[in-house]
Amino acid sequence: MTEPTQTDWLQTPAPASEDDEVLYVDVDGYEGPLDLLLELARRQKVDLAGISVLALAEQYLAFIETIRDKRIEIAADYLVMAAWLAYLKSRLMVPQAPGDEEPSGEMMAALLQFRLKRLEAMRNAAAQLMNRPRLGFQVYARGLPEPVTIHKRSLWEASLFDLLKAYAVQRERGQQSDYSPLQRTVWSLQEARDILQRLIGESMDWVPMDTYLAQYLLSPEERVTIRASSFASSLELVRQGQIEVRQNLAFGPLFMRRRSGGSDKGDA
Amino acid sequence: MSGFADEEIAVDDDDRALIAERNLRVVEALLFGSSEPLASADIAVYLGEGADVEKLLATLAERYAGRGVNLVKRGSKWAFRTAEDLGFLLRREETENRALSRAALETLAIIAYHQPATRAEIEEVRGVATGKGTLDLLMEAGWVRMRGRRRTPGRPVTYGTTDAFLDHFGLESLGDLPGLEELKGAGLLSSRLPPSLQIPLPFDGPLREDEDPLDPDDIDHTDEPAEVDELQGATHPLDDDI
Amino acid sequence: MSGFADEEIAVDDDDRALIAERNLRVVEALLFGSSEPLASADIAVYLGEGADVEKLLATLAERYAGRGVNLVKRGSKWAFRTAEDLGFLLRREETENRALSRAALETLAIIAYHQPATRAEIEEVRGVATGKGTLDLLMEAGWVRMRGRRRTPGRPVTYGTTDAFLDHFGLESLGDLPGLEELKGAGLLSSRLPPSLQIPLPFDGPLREDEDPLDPDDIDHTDEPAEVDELQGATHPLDDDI
Repeated sequence: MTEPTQTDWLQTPAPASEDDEVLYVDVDGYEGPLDLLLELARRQKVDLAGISVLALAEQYLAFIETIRDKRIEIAADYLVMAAWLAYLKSRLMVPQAPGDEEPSGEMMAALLQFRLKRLEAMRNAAAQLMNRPRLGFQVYARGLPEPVTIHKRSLWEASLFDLLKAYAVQRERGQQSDYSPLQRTVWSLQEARDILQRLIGESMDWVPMDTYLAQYLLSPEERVTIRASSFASSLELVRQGQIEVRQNLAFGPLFMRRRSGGSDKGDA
Repeated sequence: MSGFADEEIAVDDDDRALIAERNLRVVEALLFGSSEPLASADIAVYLGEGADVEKLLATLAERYAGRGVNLVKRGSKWAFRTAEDLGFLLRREETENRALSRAALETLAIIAYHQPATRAEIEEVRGVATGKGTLDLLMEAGWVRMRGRRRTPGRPVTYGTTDAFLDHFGLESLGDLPGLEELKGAGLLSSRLPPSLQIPLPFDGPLREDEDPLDPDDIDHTDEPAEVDELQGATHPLDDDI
Repeated sequence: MSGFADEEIAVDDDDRALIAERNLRVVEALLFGSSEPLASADIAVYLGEGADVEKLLATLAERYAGRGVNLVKRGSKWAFRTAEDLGFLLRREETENRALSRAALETLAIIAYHQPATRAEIEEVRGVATGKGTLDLLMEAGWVRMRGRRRTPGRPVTYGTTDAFLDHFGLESLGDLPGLEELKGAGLLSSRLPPSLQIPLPFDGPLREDEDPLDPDDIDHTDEPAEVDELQGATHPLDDDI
């Protein structure tokens, strides 16, 4: 009999019905079937130890029957309890046969009594607890507590590197107003071509390219881009048959002149 | 101030008395200033290392005995509270705006007297299913906490009461629960049948052998995880101290 | 209990003492539990008609004098308060490590290299206005102090670094701050800077010829005068040693 009783409730047949006159109670007012049983037991006006479990079971079953007759919806656990009580009743009325493995009716009755007593005890305990001088009702804590206030003190962190970097960055920033970055001139191919066409003009003499470009080549920064763009453009002009280009030796000066007679191709 | 006995420096009785009196004032101020009970460890940090906090607390409690305000022990913590016998005078008009339902009340009593208790055990006593809301409400009130998980199939959560429960109902420990001895004598604290030999007593100490700690994500199931956590954390070191 | 004097019933001294003691307990509990200071009229309603509330309050205040908690009168109302000398119990300092903001770091760096530096000089290098808050923060951190006032129109305050500054950044003296070439060598300064760029020799010694001492009420302009004062005091004797 060490297993909890709930499983037992499920193993029993349908309940028998019986009439009783005290059943005007509303099932909604109860905290479950055990609570209802406790209420019914109290109506026997005897100590729980002296109640007639058989009478109690009959009252309960009658109550449930009335509820069902009225077609009131009833929670399943009330029906489970009814089934268990019906079984209990049958066990109580039929003497235990030898070799019967099932719990005896007396054992089941004792179990029910125990559960009712325990529930009643807990209910009384709850009432006693609530009747104690409770905090905030009869007993008070300090009404004006003086809580500990926490002052957060910041411990600042910075490394020497951070400091030096911050300084250096600012000093450099201060100098940047005097500094103008170099604007590198880049001759586009179109630009170089226009200039070459203009400089060579109608000249039919071989003239070195650098001579044509002399005035532009004065600034050393731009020399490379001017030469490169001009040379590339000159090749295009040669392809179009506008000029002729000649070089006498490797890395020697590049001579250019107007090609006579229009669009025939010249040799490089 | 600390360890003067070890160092065998002669500290005369006057000095000792002065130090003790100063420490008493500190303990008094700390407890008087707080609305929540304080553990002796909370107090110790404000005193010299050699201070015997428990003794100071006992001395202070003695001084306040019979006064309008008493120093009371609630679980492992201490607090100043108005004297119980003045309750009828101080009772405030404002009635309980949040009366506990009968279900919540019964559930609280069952947890208090049967702890550690699982939900199935609570339901077994009440003979009816316990809504999740009822337990949540009790945990929200700060009276009930999840303790751990029972080492049985399904690993059900075990519930117990908190120090705030003791504080609210004016109990020094679970041993002060009303009618505890009678209930124990009648075998009504058993979750089993009366013939069972062992009659358990309610227990709100550290986890028992048949309890596992809560799973990390159990905490998330409650509305106030921090509190549950804190309450649990707070119980352990103190139990060791006693 | 009420009006016993009027009724001319012989009440012996023991009874009077008992009643007074009981009333004291009630007053004590009321004041303890109240969420606001109470006037004697508030208290009187809880006592018998013949009770002398002012006298009870005076008695109670006397009993609590010298304790960790005192009964104090604020205006016409009474309340328990933590004894003033134990006020430190109610304040707890927690330190929090925080990184210095860029503005603060830059200002500190300029003060370090250019000290003694006025706020206008700092702003000139930074190119932006320096908030009062930044300087306050650096002074609160204990790294910057007010040195004196420059003998120029407007007598601006000169700022310098403290020993705590040297300590924090691991410098033995300001001379350990890397100079121009070292900064370049460390890659912190570009090597393309014009030769006109110079780094001044910082100076944190006693007041220079162009500095006056601070005015007496300069100290009050800071949030924590005591600290600034202390730092200043601490610097001078060391300067003499060097």
